[in-house]
Formats: sequence, structure tokens, C-alpha cells
Amino acid sequence: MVLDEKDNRNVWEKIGDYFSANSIWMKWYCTGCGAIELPPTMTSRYDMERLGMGPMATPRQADVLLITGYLSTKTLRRVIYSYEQMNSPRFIVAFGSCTINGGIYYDSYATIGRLDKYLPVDLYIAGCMPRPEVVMNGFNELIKMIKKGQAKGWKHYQENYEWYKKNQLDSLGEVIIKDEFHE
Amino acid sequence: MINPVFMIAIPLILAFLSLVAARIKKWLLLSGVLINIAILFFLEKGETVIGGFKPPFGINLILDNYSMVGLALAGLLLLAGVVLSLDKADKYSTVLLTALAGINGMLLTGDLFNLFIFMEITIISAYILSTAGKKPEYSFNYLVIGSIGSVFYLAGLVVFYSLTGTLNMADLAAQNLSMGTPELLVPLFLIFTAFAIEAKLIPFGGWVKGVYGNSNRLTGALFASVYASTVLFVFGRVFNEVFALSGAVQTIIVLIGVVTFAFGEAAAFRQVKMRRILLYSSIGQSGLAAALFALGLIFPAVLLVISNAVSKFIMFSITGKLREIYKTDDYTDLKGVFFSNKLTGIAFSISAMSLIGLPLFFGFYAKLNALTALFNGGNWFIPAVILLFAIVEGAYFIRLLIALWAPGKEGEIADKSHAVGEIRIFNIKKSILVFILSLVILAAGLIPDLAGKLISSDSGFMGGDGPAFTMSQLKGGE
Amino acid sequence: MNLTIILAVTVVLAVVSFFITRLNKKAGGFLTVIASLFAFVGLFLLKGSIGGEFSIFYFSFKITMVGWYFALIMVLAYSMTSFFNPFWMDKMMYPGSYNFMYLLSMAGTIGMFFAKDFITLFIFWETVVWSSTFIIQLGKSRKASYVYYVVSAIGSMATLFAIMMAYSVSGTFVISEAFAGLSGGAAIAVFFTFILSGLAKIGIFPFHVWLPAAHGNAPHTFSPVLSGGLVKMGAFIAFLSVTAFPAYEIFSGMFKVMGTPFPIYFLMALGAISIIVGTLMAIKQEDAKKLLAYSSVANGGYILIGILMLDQVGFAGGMMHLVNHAVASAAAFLAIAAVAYRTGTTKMSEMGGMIHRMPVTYIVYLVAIISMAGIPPMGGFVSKWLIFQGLADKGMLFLAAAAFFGSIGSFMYVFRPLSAVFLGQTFTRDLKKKEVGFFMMLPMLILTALSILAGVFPNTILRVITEIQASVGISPVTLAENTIVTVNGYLDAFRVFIVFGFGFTIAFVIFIVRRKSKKVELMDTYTSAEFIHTRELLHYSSKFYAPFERLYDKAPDTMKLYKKIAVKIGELGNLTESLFYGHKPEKTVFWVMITGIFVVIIGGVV
Amino acid sequence: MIRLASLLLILIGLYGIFSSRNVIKILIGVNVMELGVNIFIISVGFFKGGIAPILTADSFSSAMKFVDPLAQAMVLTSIVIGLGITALGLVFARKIHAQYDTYDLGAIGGGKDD
Amino acid sequence: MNVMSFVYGFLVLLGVFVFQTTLTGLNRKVTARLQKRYGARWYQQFLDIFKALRKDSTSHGWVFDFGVIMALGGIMATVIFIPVAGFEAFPGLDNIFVISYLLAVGMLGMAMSAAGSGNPWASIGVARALTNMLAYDVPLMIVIFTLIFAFDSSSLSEIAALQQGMGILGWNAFRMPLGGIVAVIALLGMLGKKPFDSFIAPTEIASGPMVEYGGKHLGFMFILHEFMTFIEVSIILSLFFGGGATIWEYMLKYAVLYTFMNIISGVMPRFKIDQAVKYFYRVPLAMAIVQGLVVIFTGLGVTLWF
Repeated sequence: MVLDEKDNRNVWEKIGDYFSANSIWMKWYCTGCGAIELPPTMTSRYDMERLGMGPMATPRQADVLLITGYLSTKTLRRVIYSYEQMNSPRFIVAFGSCTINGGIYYDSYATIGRLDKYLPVDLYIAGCMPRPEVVMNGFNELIKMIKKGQAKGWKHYQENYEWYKKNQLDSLGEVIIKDEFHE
Repeated sequence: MINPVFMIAIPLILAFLSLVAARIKKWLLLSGVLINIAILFFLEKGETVIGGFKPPFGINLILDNYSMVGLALAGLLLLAGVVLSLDKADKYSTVLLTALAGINGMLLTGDLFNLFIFMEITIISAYILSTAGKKPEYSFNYLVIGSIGSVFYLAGLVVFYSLTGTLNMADLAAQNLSMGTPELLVPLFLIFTAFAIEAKLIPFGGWVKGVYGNSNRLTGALFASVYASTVLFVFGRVFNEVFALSGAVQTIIVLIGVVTFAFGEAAAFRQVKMRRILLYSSIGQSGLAAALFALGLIFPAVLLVISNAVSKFIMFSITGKLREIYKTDDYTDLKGVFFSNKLTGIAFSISAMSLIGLPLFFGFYAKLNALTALFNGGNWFIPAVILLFAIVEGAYFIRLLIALWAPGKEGEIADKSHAVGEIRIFNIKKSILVFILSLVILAAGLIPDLAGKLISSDSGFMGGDGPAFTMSQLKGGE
Repeated sequence: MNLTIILAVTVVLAVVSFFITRLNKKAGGFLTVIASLFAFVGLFLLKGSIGGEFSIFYFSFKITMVGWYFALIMVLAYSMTSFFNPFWMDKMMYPGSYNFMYLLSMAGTIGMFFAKDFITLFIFWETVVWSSTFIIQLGKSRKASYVYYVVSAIGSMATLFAIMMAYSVSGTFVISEAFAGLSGGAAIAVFFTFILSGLAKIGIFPFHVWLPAAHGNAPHTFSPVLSGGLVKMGAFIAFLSVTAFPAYEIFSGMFKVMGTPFPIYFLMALGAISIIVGTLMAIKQEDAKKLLAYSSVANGGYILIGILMLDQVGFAGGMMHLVNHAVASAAAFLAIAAVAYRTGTTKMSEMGGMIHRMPVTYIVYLVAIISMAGIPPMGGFVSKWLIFQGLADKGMLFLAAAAFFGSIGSFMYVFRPLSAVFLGQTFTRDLKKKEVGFFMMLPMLILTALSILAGVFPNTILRVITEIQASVGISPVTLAENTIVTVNGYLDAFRVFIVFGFGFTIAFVIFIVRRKSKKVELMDTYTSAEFIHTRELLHYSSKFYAPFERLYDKAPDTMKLYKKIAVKIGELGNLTESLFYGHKPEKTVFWVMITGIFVVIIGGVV
Repeated sequence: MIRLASLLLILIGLYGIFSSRNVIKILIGVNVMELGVNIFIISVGFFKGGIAPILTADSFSSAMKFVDPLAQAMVLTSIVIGLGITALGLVFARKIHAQYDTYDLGAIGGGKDD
Repeated sequence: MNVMSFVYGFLVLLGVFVFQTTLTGLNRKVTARLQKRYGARWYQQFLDIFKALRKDSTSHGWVFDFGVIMALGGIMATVIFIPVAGFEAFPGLDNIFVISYLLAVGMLGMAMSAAGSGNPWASIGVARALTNMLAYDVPLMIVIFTLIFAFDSSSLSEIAALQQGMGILGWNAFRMPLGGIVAVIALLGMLGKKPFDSFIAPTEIASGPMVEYGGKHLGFMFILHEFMTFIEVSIILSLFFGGGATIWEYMLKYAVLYTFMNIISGVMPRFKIDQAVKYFYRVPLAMAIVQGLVVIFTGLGVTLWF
């Protein structure tokens, strides 16, 4: 979603984006096999901490929501919930072909085929699986985007909140809870 | 001035009359106890000779301070008991009048054999009263044990008679028998046994549990107050004025008293039935009083007897009535019973707290006097036992009070919905009577010096020490 | 102001309130407020007549500085708590007698502190004991009241024994002279029995069992008095036992531990044990009031250690801790009572998030626990600091270790109600609850203010303590303008407070210049993306320190000791019953013969 | 000798009370005791060769030979009282029998307090 | 107490922040090297803090905010009291008890704010943190008590000054070796380093107290952590390693001590919280008591060994 728009950030925002770009804390949402590629990325071979990247425990602390693996209607709800708990500026990186188009489960009724109908994805990292090199490459791209102020999926989400919400509701439906804890 | 012999004669005459005129025996009883009180204050002090023979040959009655206090206590409590339970007393009019004569005689007489006779009169009346419990085996037990006591008393008496040739108390006292000698130990022990049986001392008072434990509101109150205090008063006189205790025999008697106190309180501690609690508490208290009497500490002992008698009277009356209403005297079944009987409840509580010896009540003054006197005598062991078992005593009485006042499940606040019944224990007049009696305890506790003075006229009894402790000594800071 | 008037008015108002309550419950409650406030003001004005002696009836009184100090603390607790009384009248089974006993016990405490002789002291003491026993039974447990009475009775009977024993030697009951002439074994016996009631009242191990029972189950309006007030009566006895009974002089020839005679050190060690026991037990309580009760046990240990030191610094700390603990503990109990007033429970697992409903109560509780845990800038810090300095000065390592343990452990337990009751998720049931009314808020706020003032200007209180120290003949703690000076360093509480304010301001400025944060609902928390809709399930409050509790969950219960003794006494009773009583004459005959033979043998021997 | 006999009687009576559970037998035991003590009293007042303490002309001179009259008076009283007690005891025995249909105290088993 | 004191205090805060944050950044590199990684940039810690401050934040009610402010305020006030190489912004207030209890204000504020978030994990984390504190503080306080008894002073700067000028053997860590060991172990616990870091276990309880912090709240927590580290290391440094005669010496010693802690922590696994308590109450507590008894009864260690 690299768009050539005019850069209308003020100086504080530029400084802020510099900080954001160099300190990327991620919340990993790992449903599929994609997560297996992340430990090599973290550890001594590729060492993502060089770029200021690191995993975080909760979405509140994280800047990036890294979605690895396919999303079903069940898990999408969780992803949205997590995303809404994150603090702006926040970014979404979709990781691997399953996330991008459903992968080998593309024709399942329960698989989400297009993630950006529901959430603003800033960066896709393709591959099945994307190897650590690709991951690092992708994140380099994200850092550049943030620095330039081009990763503004979160702003897009704010501005088109109704549209996103409608899509989410259409697909997932409203939740009526009925279990032993609720009437 | 009235001759003290009327104290004995009038009740006896009325008792005979009540047999003849059975229809008005209730009124005869009432008038008997009333006249008893009325003439009490106009009695001639000092020695009264009966039948013209001068003591030590004849029988004499002695009215000194000591017997006066005993007479007043017994008379007043008997009056209160009769008034409070007139419906029950009615049936026993003759017995009660006879008992009154016997009690007065016991307290007044100056002759040991005469004492025996009055004691028998009193005890036989007690046997009869004990049948009110509808447990003849206990009455029988009482009768047998009592008879053993009488036999022992008589045997001991005769030994003394053979040694000194007299049975007059003053005369015997004048003989200055050395009570420490082994020869006198056995007869003295025989006499002591007789009193110990009546005074409920452990191990002699085996009858108490059955008789007190099955008493009703009249008999329980009378046994624990009138009879018990009379016996203790006589005990005090016999073992101070007549036989001055010393040496081994004193130690034994004191030991028996203290053990009785400790064992009685311990036994009361584990009871759940109110009458049993009260009866074991009575045993304990009379053990203590006996120990004090044996040590020659008459004034504290008298205070203790008075405080115990009044308190026990109130408590036994209420307990007996509770049993009548609820068919039980298990306090776990009577939780919150005082919620709808506040006046009665307050009376009961004041009595109990006085018994424990909490301040502001008369019992505290008695206890304080006892302790001071004991310490003055250089004795620290008995005070330690007294205080140790006062904790136990406090524990079971407070537990009882709490149960009777505040019902409710554990973990929930006290609530009247858990209270048992809303039946009035006593009607309003009787509640007020009981309440006033308890106020006497409170008032005497608030102004103990005055009460003490009223009791002993500033000097001790029978030549003993006066108050060991007075509140006014605090102010002087001596 | 005249003490006679204060005592007379309170006693008369006690009786009056009993009858007024029968007419109008609320009016009776308000009368207790008036009466206790009157007593407070009266006592405050009494300072002018310190040193006076007089007598009412047969009671003799002497107005001393220390008595004034204690009485003021006590009546402060009473008067502040009394504000809650009118609102609890409907829940009481006997509102009339509650009010009566409330004021009567207050009068009792006042009289006790000013007593000139031991009998006066004892009479007032016991009056307080029985009247409070009857109040406690109105609460949640009858057993608690029973336990309270028994433990108190153990203490007071022992004290009576000591008084009498001392009297038999010295021939007087006057406090200042009664212990003269004691020496040797008698002195030790008198000392230990005398202080027993103090130990029982403060709740020193092994007499601490009554505190959790009574504090935890008393009516909510009486727990603050118990913890903030009545416990301090024990401290008075402890004070007397080292001053009126000059323990340091009498035992000066004895074996000494770190310069302290062994009997005193032994009691201090008991204090240390109760700090540890109180702390450990407080940590694992599930009921807020019981937790605070155990904290009183621990704090009682500090007070006892401080007072028994009878030196320049530690003693001042102990005496000051009296005030601080009274204020803090009363405030904490009142806060819990306020919560219970709204929610009807004090179980920590049944509440949560009350801060959003009752913010003022929360602040009150927060300040109270900060003071209790001894964190600056509240009063509790200063007194604990003084006690630590005193201990360090003497090198009492084990006592200090216990004190540190209690101090740090207190962070753990005071935080529990804070977290469980006030923080966390609000229960659905409590979502509509409101803050308590102003009349109930008022005493809590006053106590909070006092707590802070005591921490910022501790010298106001310490000046009174220096006078007490001078009156008992020890060198008073050195005070400069705002500074407390000890051998090992000095403390300027005011400056600490200012610097704290400075730090707080900087943090606040940084916070405020940054962008305003988005307010979210309390349920919107990180749950690993699981949807949780039940507030109660998202609140962590029961078994808060489970891993830690596991380490000592097999520790013996002191209550068992008492139960065992009770069982033994019961067995003695059983034995008595079965040996001597029955319906057959044979038992009695047997005993008569046995005794007879015994007597004959004795006669033969003699 | 006679004193020893009386002592023996008292002890026999005591033993009777101690060993027996039959109400009537216990009463008999009590009576034996009373008998013993009565004899004891008499023995105190009596001495060999003593005459009845009746004031007559010829006895006046040998006043020293009177047996003690007081002891006899006491015995009389004691016997009367003993009679009363025995009567009452028998009444109680009757009551026990009426209530429990037995004279054996052991069979009653102590009876619970109501 | 005048205006300059406050200015100095502010400067101290600033200096400490820069120094400690740099040191933390460097130590991240040290840890990375232990793990054969390249590691973050030395200024990465600054980037993280400022990024966090830059971000939006979510608040869970006023106590959530208030607690954070109270925590940072209390900690900052404590930092001002710490004597650095003999320099104090407010002279005479460097009493150990004041410092260690003022530190508790910060901790209480943090705990309050964390529990105020309504997240049970935060409460669990706080519970563990407080338990941990109970574990390490008792042995440490006993050793500190011993020091106070030995030197008749509870002032950090005085105790530090007393150790200077006698070479390395003048340090309390060598005069009282057992106490020194206890202090170092306790410092690990204080810093929340492995093996005593179960209260912020990220995958088990989602970083414990920090679970709900994001944005400026998180930034505050990071700043607070830097300050707290400074306070804790400084206390141990002043008490047992002679503080520093000059500011450079102080910084050097500080850096060495802190890095040493970090290296130990880097090779350690993690204790469960009850294991931590058990450990502290077995070995260090016994050592502390032995040390205390030795000092009190024999006087060994109050003066130099030779």
C-alpha cells in the first residue's frame, strides 16, 4: 500500500516516526506454521534486535501486529480485538500466502480471503513460508515506509472506521453470547 | 425488742396451722415469711436463754452480727422466692415454713446438738423439696448421703461431748481445744464431713448434681441461695468460733475447699444445660467460701456467700422458668431468649457478671476482699488458683450470656429472627422484682463500702477482721 | 475542663442514649457522636490541668501527660468511629445497648488512663472489657466475643494477681508507689503477670488470637475502635510495666541481652514473634477485616518493642506508633466499613473495583495503608524509622530482622485489600453503588489528614512524647525545628515530603504534556484475545499470594493451643462429674471413706 | 467394747450402703448406722454401775453414780429423727418403685436429667 | 533547602537518566554478545523510551494514570536523595531507611496502577513482585542493619566515605565478605534480573504488571525502571563497594557492578517465586545473620582485617 502522497507531516511527527521506525515492537499473531520462521529471525543468525525489533507480550505495548498464518472467521475476530487494543501508531504486517489469500485453504468457506477488507494491512510478506531473509527484507521496507510516513494504515482505519466495521459485521455477524456465564 | 425465739416459734406454729387450715396455707406461708422479715429488725441482740437453764447447761440462742446477716439474707431470699413462685410454693407451704424455722434455728442456736436438730429439720425439708424434681432416686440419694452426714455429725459431736462435757458453742470454744492433735482430728473430720456434705464440697456433695439439676424455679433458687448460704454461715461459725482450726486439719479443709472450687468450675465449664452450669458454679463458689472460712477470713467469705446467694437466686429462678416454658435448659436451644425479655435478661446478666467478679458489681468487691485478705495472710497460691479458675468461670458465664442474648449464625450478624420464641419469661411484676434484686447487686457494687458497712457494722464478725479492702482506702492513698 | 465533668457527662449520656435509642434509633446514634466529640474536646482542653490529682466517689485520679496522650488517641478513635453509628442502628440487634456500651466503654478508657491507683485502673479496665464484649457479640460471630473475653480475662486476672501481690509487699495501690520494694522471684512474677493483660490487649503472640476473631467479626462500627483504640490500652500497661514498675532498675542485676535485662528482652522477642506471625497470617486472610486485624497484631509488636526499649529513640518511636497506628488502622477499618455499608460484605473475593464507585473511600484507605506500611510521607514511616534507629543503636539483630520482615511483609498484606476491594474489575452487582454520604466521609477524611500531618510534621506529636520521656526520667528524643536527630542519623520529614512533591510534580508535568490518553472500559484489557464478559471472572483476588502461602500453610494454629487447654479443662470437669456425682449413694460413701482413711493416716503422721 | 461394737455397726451400715443397690437395703444400712451411732452416744453417757438419773431421795447421796442423762436425751432425739428419715426414705422408695417399677438403683441407670 | 537544591536535583535526574539509559543500552549489547548476537544499537533504549512516549495510550481510569505518576514521582524523589560521589542535592537526607522506604512509594504506585488496569495478570505480577521483595529485602536489611550498627550511621554518603582511602580492601564487601555476597545476590533480586524475574515473565503472565501499559504509560515505566535500577545499584555500591571519591570513579564502578549483574543474569534460568523465597530464606538469610552476629559480638569487619 505504498502510495505517493505529499508528505505533510510536521517536524514532531517526523521525529516521532523516526523513533517508531527504529523501535518496532511486535505482537505476533501465530495461527499457522508461519511462526516457525520467527525464532531464526530473532536469534543469532539474523538478530532482528539490530533493527530495534523485538517481540512484545501484549498488544498494548506493541506497534506491529504480525499475522502469520491463515485467518478463519473464528480467528479474525480475535485479530480485530487485538488490533483495537493496540495504541496508534500501529501497523499490520500480513505474513505468508495463507494470510494474504487463504493459501491452500483459499476455497474454504471459513477462510478469510482478503484481509484488508477488515483490517488495514500495511505490508504483505509473501511466501510459503517466507524465509528469514524475506522477513528481514520486508521489515526493512516497513521501516522505510514508517520513516517516510507512508505506513498509515492506522489512519486509514480511523477515517474509514464505519466501512471496516460494516465489513467485519457482514462477515462475522454480531455476537450474542449464551453460555453458562451469561443469560 | 422481740425475743429471737419467735423467729423459730412463729414459723413452726404457722407450719402446724397450715396443716390444719390447708385452704389458707398460701397466706400462712406469705405471712410467715413476711413476719419473719418484719421482726428481724426488732430482735433482741445478744444471748437468749431458752427454758431457764443457763448455758452451758441449757440451750441458748445467739444473735450477733453474724447470725443477723445470715438471717436477713435467708429471710429475704426466701421471701423473694416465695413471692416469685407463689404458685409452686403453695404446695410446699408447710415444708417451707418448717424450713424457715429450721434455718432460723440453725443460724441462731448456740448449742451444737440443738444445731443438729435444726439442721435435720432443714434438711428433711430439703429432701421433700427435692421431690419437686420428680426424680425420686436423686431425692433418695440425697436422703441417704444426708443421713450419713447426720450420723457422722452426731458421732463427732459425742466425742467432743465425752471429752469436754459440754455442747455449748461458747463453752466449747472456751475449752481451747488444740485442734492440731491427732485425737481430735477424727472427730473434727466427722463434723466437717457433715457440713461438707451439706455445703456440697467435693468429694462429699455427690447428691448435688441430681437434686439441683432437676430442680424447678422454686426449689433451685432456694437450694442454691437460702439453704446453701445458711449451711455456709453455720460452717463459718462452727469452724471459727467453736473449733479454731489450725495445723494439718486446716490445711486439709482449705485444700478441699480450693479443690472443690477448681473442680466445680472445671465441671461447669463443659456443661450446656443451664441448671448444671449453675449447680457446678454453686459447688465451686461454696468451695471457695468454705476455704475462706477455714482460713478464718470471715468477712470476705460472708461477702462471697451473699453475692453468690443473690446471684444464684436470680439465675436459678430465671433458668427454672425458662425450663418450664421451653421444656429444656440447654442454652444452645435457648439462643436469643432474652431478646423479648430484656429486663429479665439484664437481671440475669448482672447476676452472672457479679458472680464472675467483674467490677461495678458486688462480686468484684467480694473477690477483691478475698484476695486482699489472702495476700495479707501471706498466701499467694490460693489467689492464683482463684484467679485462674475465675477465667474459666468467666468463660462459661460469658458464653452463656452471649448465647442467651445474641442469636445468629456464625458469620452473620446477630439477628432477632434466630431468637427462640417471644414468650415472656416473667410477667411484668415479677420481672421488676427480679430486676430490682439484680439492681441491689449493682448498687452494692457501686457503693461497696456502704454495703460492707451495712453488713459488718464496720467491725468484723466473731472477732475476726473487718474488711480487708475498702474503696475509701484508695482515696486516702494509705 | 474538668475530668469529672467529662466522665460524668459521658456516663450520663450513655444512659440517656440508651433510652433515646428506644424512641428513635438514629437520634441515639447521633448522641454518641455528640458525646464522644464532647469528650474529645474536653480531653483536649484538659492539657492545662496536667499534674492535678482529685477523686470522684472512691476513684482517685491523677492527670498525667502520658494518660492524656493515651486518652486522646483513644477518644479520637471513638469519636471518629461514632460518626458511623447512626447509619448502622437498623442493623443492630440491640441498638440501645450498643450505644450505651459504646459510651460506657469510652468512659472506661478515659478513667483508666487517668487512674491514680491500680484498683481504679482495674475497675475501669474490666468495665471496658465487659462492655466491649457485649458489643462484639452483636457482630458476625458469637464465638469471637467469647474468645475476646477469655483472652482479656487471662490478662486481667493475671494483672489483678500482680497488683495484689505488689500490694502485699508495698501496702499501697497507688501506681507510682505500688511496686516499691519488690525484688527477686516476686519481682519477676509480678512483672510477668502484670504485663500479661497488656500483652493480651495488644495482641502479642500467643494472645493474638482474639484480634482476628474480634476485629474481623465485631460490628463494622466497632472494629475501628477495637483496633485503633482498645488495643492501645495494652500499650498503656506495657508502659506502666517499664516505668511504674521500674523493670530496668529492678532487673538490672540480671542476665542481659544486648544491654537489656532478659525478662524485658524476652517480651520484646514475643513482640518480634507477633510481628512475624501477624504478618504471615495477614498475608493469607481472605476477609479484609481479619487481614487488618492481623496487621494490628504485627503493629502491636512494633509498639511493644518500642515502648519496652525505654530509651531515647525507640521509645519515642513506639509511643508515636501508637498514634499513627490508631489513626491509620481506624481509617482503614472505617474505609472497609464504608465499603461494607454499600456492598454488605467484607470478603475480598466478593468485591472489586470499588474505586470507581467510592473514590474518596479509596483515597482514605490508600493513605491509611501507606501509613501502616511505614512508607513516607505518612506518619507510620516516622515511627517505624525511630524504632529501627533504636534497634540499630542497640544492635538487636533478631528483633530488627523481625521488624524488617514485618515492615516489608506489610506491603504485601496492605496491598491485598487495595487490589482486591478497590482496584480491579467492578462486580456487576456493585456497578450502581454510590459513595457514602458526607457525614460518614468526614471522619475518614479527618483521619487521613491526621495521617499525613503526622508524617509531614511529626515533631508536633514528638514534642508531647519528649514531655512524657522527661516525666519518666529518660532523655528525650532530640528535636530540631523540623528534624528528628538520632545517633545514627537524622530525619527531616518535611523536606522529604517537599522533595517527594517535587518529584511528583515533574512526573505530573511530563505526563500532562504528552497526548491525552484514550479512556477505555475496564473490561477492555488484554486477555490473549479471548472474549470475557463476566466481570467477576476477570478479577484476581482470592488466594492472592498462593505460592508464598504454600510455604507455610502447615504452620500450627495458635487457636489450637487454646482449644486444647479448653478440652483439658473440660476433661477435668468430666472427671469430676463421673468421679463424684451420680444417683447412687455408693460413690459418696466411697469418697467419704477414702477421705476418712486419708485423714486418719495424716493424723497418724502428725 | 461397746464402743467398738458401735463403730462396727456404723461401718457395717456404711458397707451396706456402699455395696447394696437395693433401695430398701440401703435404707436398712442407714438404719444400722444410726443404730451404731445411737449406741455410741449411749456408751459415752453410760458407765458401769450407773443408775438412772432420776432424782430420788436415796439417790441424792450417790449423785456420782448417775449415768449422763443428756446422752440419753440426745439418743431419744436422734431416734426420732432417724425414724422420720426412715419414713421419708421409704416414701422415696415407694416413689421409685412407682416410677420405675423396681427397687434396684442400678436398674434405673441414673435417669437423664430432664 | 533552597532553589538551587531543586535545580541540582533536576540536573541529577537528567544526568542519571542519560547515564543509566546509555548503560542499559550498552548492556543490551553485552547480553546480545553473550548470546552470540550483534545486539541493538547503544542508543536503542532511548529510541524505545521516546517511541513509547510518542505513542497514543489507553487509560483504565484515574488510578491507572495516578499510580504511574505517583510511581515515577516517588522514584524521582528517591533518586534526588541518592548521594553520587558525595554529592547530594539535599544534603543530609540520604538516610538508608528513607531511601529504601521512599522507593516503596514508587513500587506501591506502580502496583496500584497495574492492579487498577483491571487485568488479572497485572495483579499476579504485582503479587509476585511483592513476594520477591519480601524475599530479598530481609537478608539485605539485616546486612544493612549490621552496617549501621558497625558504623553508627545510617547515611549512605557517610558509610561510603568511611570505606574510601583504604584501597580495595576497605570496601565493606571485603571487610564483611558474607554481607557483600548477600548484598550482591539481593541486588539481583532488587533489579528483577534472572533468576528472580518471575514477576515479569512475558509469556507466562504477559509481562505481569506491565501488561496493560502502552504509549506514555509504558514510557513512564521504562524511565521508572532506569531510575529504579540506578537507585538499587547505587545503594549497594555506596554501602559495599565504597561509592566513589570522584564522579568518574563512581560511574566506572557503577558500570562495572551493573554489567556484572547483567552478565550473571544473562546465564541464569528463572526461579519460580516460591523457589526464590525459599532460596533467599535459606542461604542469604543465614549468611546475613552470621555476618551480623560476627560484627555485633566480635567487632570483626568494623575495622580493616589487617
